[in-house]
Amino acid sequence: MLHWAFDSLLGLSLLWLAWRALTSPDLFKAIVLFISFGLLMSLAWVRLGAPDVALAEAAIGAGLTGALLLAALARLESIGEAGRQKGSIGETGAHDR
Amino acid sequence: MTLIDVFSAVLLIAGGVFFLAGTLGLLRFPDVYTRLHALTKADNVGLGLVIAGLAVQAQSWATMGKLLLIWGLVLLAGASISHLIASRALQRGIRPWRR
Amino acid sequence: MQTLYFALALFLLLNLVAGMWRVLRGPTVADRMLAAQLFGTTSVAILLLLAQAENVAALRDVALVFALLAAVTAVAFVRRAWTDPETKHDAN
Amino acid sequence: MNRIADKGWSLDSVIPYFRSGCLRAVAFALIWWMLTTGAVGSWLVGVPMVLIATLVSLVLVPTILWSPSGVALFVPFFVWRSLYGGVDVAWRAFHPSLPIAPGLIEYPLRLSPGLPRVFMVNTVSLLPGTLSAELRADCLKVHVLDTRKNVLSELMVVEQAVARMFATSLKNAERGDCNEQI
Repeated sequence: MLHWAFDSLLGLSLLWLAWRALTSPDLFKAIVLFISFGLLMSLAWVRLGAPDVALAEAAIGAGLTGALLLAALARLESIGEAGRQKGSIGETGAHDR
Repeated sequence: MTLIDVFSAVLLIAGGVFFLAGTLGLLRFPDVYTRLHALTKADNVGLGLVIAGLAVQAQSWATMGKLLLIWGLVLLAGASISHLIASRALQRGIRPWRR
Repeated sequence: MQTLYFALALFLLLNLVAGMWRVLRGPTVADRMLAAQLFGTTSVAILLLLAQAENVAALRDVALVFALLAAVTAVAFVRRAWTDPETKHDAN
Repeated sequence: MNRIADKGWSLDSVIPYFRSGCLRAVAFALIWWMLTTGAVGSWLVGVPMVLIATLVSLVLVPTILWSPSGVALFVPFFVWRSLYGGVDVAWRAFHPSLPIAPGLIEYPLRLSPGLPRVFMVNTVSLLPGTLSAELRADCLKVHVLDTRKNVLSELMVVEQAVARMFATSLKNAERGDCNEQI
């Protein structure tokens, strides 16, 4: 019963996270959602009985790719800043305060 | 249930309460800095209690050591990250919330 | 004991899902990053509980990697993604 | 070992390296033992790794002064205070009216720069109600969860404990650098 609840909650939040990450217009939010997705995906691999895949998913999926995406976003923003005064690419994150 | 089981269960449940406090703090506190307070302290204490609860059940000394190593790493990472984020937030000019 | 481990793991997962609200809501980028940080710590606890419940020692290694990688992403965030000099959006 | 070779091989200059090298090798071996949970076969890789880690750490951070009694006093102090910190912040998060009054204060550091200072900054973030926000020159900006409490005396106690652990003395505080703008 508890296994069931745990697994279905995990699966549902994975689907929901994937959907939000794909549809989010705010790039930074999408990246953070992707990182959380990687963490939960790793938990899902654990539940599927594959700790080695979980290890790879945590290291590559959540950690490395997350860091690379963040660096890429910073690069995108600086290109956007240099190319124009006010535009659309650079407007992520901090904006909606 | 043996005495050790009861002791470990108490520690685990207390750890869960601290995790709940961390999440509540993250949701309720008004700005970045106060949320950092909630995260670093409540979560690290929560993880510490959970790890203590598991460590008293550990089969070997090495496993216990590994659990403590994980706690130490999370502690170190949490403290330095919260300092990094807070200092960068100050640099960026995010004002602390005042009542 | 097994039941307690699983119940607690489920409870922590619920906490994690509740923290998702902060990722969606913001308001600043740092808030979103903080929430991801919370996920890291919580998943470490969940993994350790599962390791004990199912008696799989390898899960402790996964937890160790989680503990290390939370730091990597957060440092990448502070050093790279949060460096643009304009402060006017946040300064109000 | 390059650093040692540069300075010449007098016995006096080698002995402290040798001592901290041995200590660190033991510490790294302990970590390896924990990581592999005591698997005997892993020492084939483990022994070279421990030696390499020791050499690299000696080149990067030559010597750290620390006192065992200071560490023995610091650990229970830290565990107790951080537990209290968790209870404190949990109570505030659970309380319906959210009893917080946050603010920034500046604390003039008396610790010597380098490792003791970094250690202090990290410790402060885990203690009740304080979060180190910015370290500049001799001044530590601390974000406080409740400004109605006396945080300064607490910080002084922490600083004293850290100084005792690293076997250094505190210099006199110069308030010139702090208090300029809050």
